[in-house]
Amino acid sequence: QETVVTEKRKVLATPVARKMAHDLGVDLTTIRGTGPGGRVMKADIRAAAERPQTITTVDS
Amino acid sequence: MYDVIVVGGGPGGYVAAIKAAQLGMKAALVEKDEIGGVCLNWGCIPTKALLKNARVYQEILKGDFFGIEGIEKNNLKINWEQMGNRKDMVVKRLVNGVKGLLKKNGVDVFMGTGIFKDKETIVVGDKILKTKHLIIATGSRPSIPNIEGLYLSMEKGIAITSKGALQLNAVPKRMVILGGGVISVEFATLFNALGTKVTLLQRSSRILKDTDEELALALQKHLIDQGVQIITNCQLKKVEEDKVICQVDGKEVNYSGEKILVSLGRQPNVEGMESLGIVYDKKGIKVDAYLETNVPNVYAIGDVNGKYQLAHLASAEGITAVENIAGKKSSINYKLVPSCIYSFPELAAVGMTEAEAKEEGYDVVVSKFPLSANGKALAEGESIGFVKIIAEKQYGEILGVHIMAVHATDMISEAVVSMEMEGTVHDVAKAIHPHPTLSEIVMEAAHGAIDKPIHY
Amino acid sequence: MYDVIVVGGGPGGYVAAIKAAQLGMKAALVEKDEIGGVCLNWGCIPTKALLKNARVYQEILKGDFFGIEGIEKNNLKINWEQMGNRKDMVVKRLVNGVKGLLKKNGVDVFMGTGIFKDKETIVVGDKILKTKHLIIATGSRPSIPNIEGLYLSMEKGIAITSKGALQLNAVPKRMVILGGGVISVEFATLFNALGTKVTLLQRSSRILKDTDEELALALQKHLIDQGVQIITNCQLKKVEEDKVICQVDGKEVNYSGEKILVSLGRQPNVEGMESLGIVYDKKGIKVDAYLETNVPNVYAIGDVNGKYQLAHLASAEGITAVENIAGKKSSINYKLVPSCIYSFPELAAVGMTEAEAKEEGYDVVVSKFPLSANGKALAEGESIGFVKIIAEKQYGEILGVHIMAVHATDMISEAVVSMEMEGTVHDVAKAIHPHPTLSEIVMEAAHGAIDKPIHY
Ligand SMILES: Cc1cc2nc3c(=O)[nH]c(=O)nc-3n(C[C@H](O)[C@H](O)[C@H](O)COP(=O)(O)OP(=O)(O)OC[C@H]3O[C@@H](n4cnc5c(N)ncnc54)[C@H](O)[C@@H]3O)c2cc1C
Ligand SMILES: Cc1cc2nc3c(=O)[nH]c(=O)nc-3n(C[C@H](O)[C@H](O)[C@H](O)COP(=O)(O)OP(=O)(O)OC[C@H]3O[C@@H](n4cnc5c(N)ncnc54)[C@H](O)[C@@H]3O)c2cc1C
Repeated sequence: QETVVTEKRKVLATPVARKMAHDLGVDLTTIRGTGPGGRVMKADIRAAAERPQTITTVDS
Repeated sequence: MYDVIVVGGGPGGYVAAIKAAQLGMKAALVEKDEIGGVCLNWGCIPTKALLKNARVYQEILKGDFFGIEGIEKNNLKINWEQMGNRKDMVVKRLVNGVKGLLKKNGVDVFMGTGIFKDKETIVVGDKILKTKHLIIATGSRPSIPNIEGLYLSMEKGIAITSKGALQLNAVPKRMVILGGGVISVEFATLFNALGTKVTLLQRSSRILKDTDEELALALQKHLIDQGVQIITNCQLKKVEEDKVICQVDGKEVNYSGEKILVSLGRQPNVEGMESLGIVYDKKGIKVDAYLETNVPNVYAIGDVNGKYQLAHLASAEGITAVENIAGKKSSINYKLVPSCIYSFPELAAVGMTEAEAKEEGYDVVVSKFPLSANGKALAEGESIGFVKIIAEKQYGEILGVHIMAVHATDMISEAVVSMEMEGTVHDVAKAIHPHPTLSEIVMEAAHGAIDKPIHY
Repeated sequence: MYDVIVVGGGPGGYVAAIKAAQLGMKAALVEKDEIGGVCLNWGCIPTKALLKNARVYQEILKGDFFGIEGIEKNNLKINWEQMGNRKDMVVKRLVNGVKGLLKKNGVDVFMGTGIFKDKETIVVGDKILKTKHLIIATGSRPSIPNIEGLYLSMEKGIAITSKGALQLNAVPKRMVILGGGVISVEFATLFNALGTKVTLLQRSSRILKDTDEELALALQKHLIDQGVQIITNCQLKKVEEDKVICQVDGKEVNYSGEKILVSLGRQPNVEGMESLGIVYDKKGIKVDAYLETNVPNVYAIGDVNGKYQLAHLASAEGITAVENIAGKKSSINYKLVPSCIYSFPELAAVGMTEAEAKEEGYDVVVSKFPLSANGKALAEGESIGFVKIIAEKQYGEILGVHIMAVHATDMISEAVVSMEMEGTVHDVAKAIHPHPTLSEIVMEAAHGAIDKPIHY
């Protein structure tokens, strides 16, 4: 069995994106940023909030 | 076969060529006149070199105030030739610098007019160059409107363009400036500071129509205080040698000057591109968000695409076009392009004006802070001006920043970077700005947008 | 009963008092000397006013270069009295401004020494003031080390502190400066520019020990080129009136000056606080992240807490302490405090030096860009200096920015705001910086940290 170690990446996000994510209940860590250096911009949050919710099952 | 040929060696074109080479492309640059284009040779750089001289002259005149005695004001003389020489040396050094960079990066440079055969073929003299991608960066030239007598006056060397103003033999005693845009205001500042009696004729009700009204009016008032005659609502009718005849408030008036500076806008250099089938209009070549024209693999950057006439934008577009050629989908946020006016004091702005923000329907908060309440401004004896921040209410995101201050052009980048990162007034207020600096006014205005500034 | 009493009316204290009043607290300010503290009266502001005079003098001397003829250099005279008057007028105007702000915001001001009875009771003259919260903002004063003969020389008015240097009757012909910190370098710049023969004695191997080594050495070299004598590795032994005896490279040497400026650090004003039971050491009063001392409801801000000696930090701490009194848990990121040196050219920095970043174990990328490749710098005739960006590799997050440039102090705020928002070199490179400005060097260095700058 292989163990996958996901490196805990810090989220680069703009100040407005952070606040908007909070207001819209979007988890910043799930967003791929389109700004410089992969920074999460407010447009990314808006797009994520508009995407239909996908139900993910998590194996324990 | 080149990966990229760039036609036009201004700040759009030469930057594109260097960037292409840096990304590993085989790149050529074609220039018919001088490497560096308008910007380095007859635009941004020579004007700023001359403005610096004028600023030094103004400081010298204020020597007493700063505690320097022994200057006989009556003995002071403008050595225009030396000013010109210094300007030329600066230009030469920068142009040589760019030539060196082109060489170092391995860009092939062809001096001569690029003739557009088809989208893959550029002819320069007897050379036929082939390319996969083409970048048009041919820039702009002054528009000369069809006013009776204007061409004749130009032929006689009385009416001149900005290029002519940079090559005068002497500082004119009187000058009439046609137009109230950025270039007009900078030349009005320059010659007024050097002692010319300047009259600026402006069609609309104020100078600098693209600038936030409050700043434009503040500068207009200041220029008038400094001795510039500004005639607004002025319709040009006719030019008779050194005399400009116009209509103001229904009356015919005339103004004369040793020189008449024609600065009524610029038009794109789009001639000779018919064979490419490129779509353009009066303003310039049409491009999409990726700076590509209607013809695939042909891009247009800088003044020739008619978006703005700004050197830094031309360069940014050059980089962006090349990134797109390299397969990246790169584009420019035109809301975040700063613009500067090197008047005394300077104006600099980025983002929306107050009027624009309201028009776009934002719930807007406007905060202002004056230089007269800033310690550094007083210590420098330069306390004219203010900063104005326009933010939206919900998050405090900054929509526009407008600065009138002695070093405004160096200060605006703080606002550009903040807005690039979708920064809010909270971020700017929280950032500790050093004391004593002019930049503290930006922080104070940010405080004012949230709550209250401390020092006002 | 006050909500807050602030003792000390410098940039820490007066800002705290105004902020408290703005937040609706009943606030009092106690000041024994002059409102505005060291900063406004004998620090930041008067030095910068004088430095501006010196800069104008230097420009006047270069008049020929800028094309202004008719200045007889032999006839030029420094009118030190006028320089002093202008400085005093600037100070007075700012101090009056602060007094007006205190009044407008409803702060009760008590002039007199605040005597600390207990944490709730401050006595000023015959008034006994009661308060719920106390902010100590008593600042700092010069440290006078115990060097043989130094006190005597001070008594004779030969050795002076920075305050004395601001009150001289004339520009000294020769001056010895003890110490190589920020204040020393600014006075060396000032007097050297005004024609004084300056000798700076520095214990360690270079000036400005807290500054990035590369910048400090570049400035040191430049100061020497400008005529300042800098003696490094110099141990002070004794002062005999106007003579400083020291040991350099094992040899005894002496230097003499009409005036000896003692600028060997500053110590906190912590006397008379025994009754409060406050913990402090040689550097200052100990505070936690919220600027509270070991005694609840008693805060210490500014120079007296010994963190840094910077006016803007004192003010920021004042606001922070008041926010904490108001129940917010507010703190300062001390990594984001800019520092400035108003030499010619200026230095300004924020964040880590190259050495610090490496010490902290960061995988570091360092990018530099020189002013000599910047168009505006050449146009202004001010091309000495460079910018240095230190970023970490993974994200490109900016860790430190160090600038040597004529307007560095106005340029550093861009870096502060970027770092406040955890900006990366990608953000700064993408932000379009206006052309031609000095701030383009910051963008170029950011490009260089990612890949390559265009213009180098
Ligand atoms: C007086 C003045 C002051 C200015 N000051 C500023 C300022 O301070 N800041 C600022 O941002 N902007 C300023 N501008 C505007 C700035 O100069 C332009 O925005 C900038 O030069 C545009 O760059 P570009 O590369 O698009 O074109 P240009 O600089 O116009 O360069 C185009 C080049 O293409 C060449 N060319 C054209 N056709 C051909 C062909 N067929 N074959 C070969 N070569 C060809 C031309 O010879 C020219 O060298 C100023 C302009 C003027 C006139
Ligand atoms: C020559 C010089 C140049 C400087 N230049 C700069 C610069 O350019 N930029 C910068 O950031 N910093 C500069 N500084 C440092 C700056 O001045 C200090 O960091 C700043 O003044 C600290 O502010 P503060 O409020 O903590 O204390 P201070 O400004 O020292 O004010 C303390 C006040 O408390 C009063 N006080 C003390 N005890 C009592 C008491 N018991 N009762 C009543 N009142 C009392 C004092 O009279 C004083 O007014 C400079 C300093 C000097 C000496």
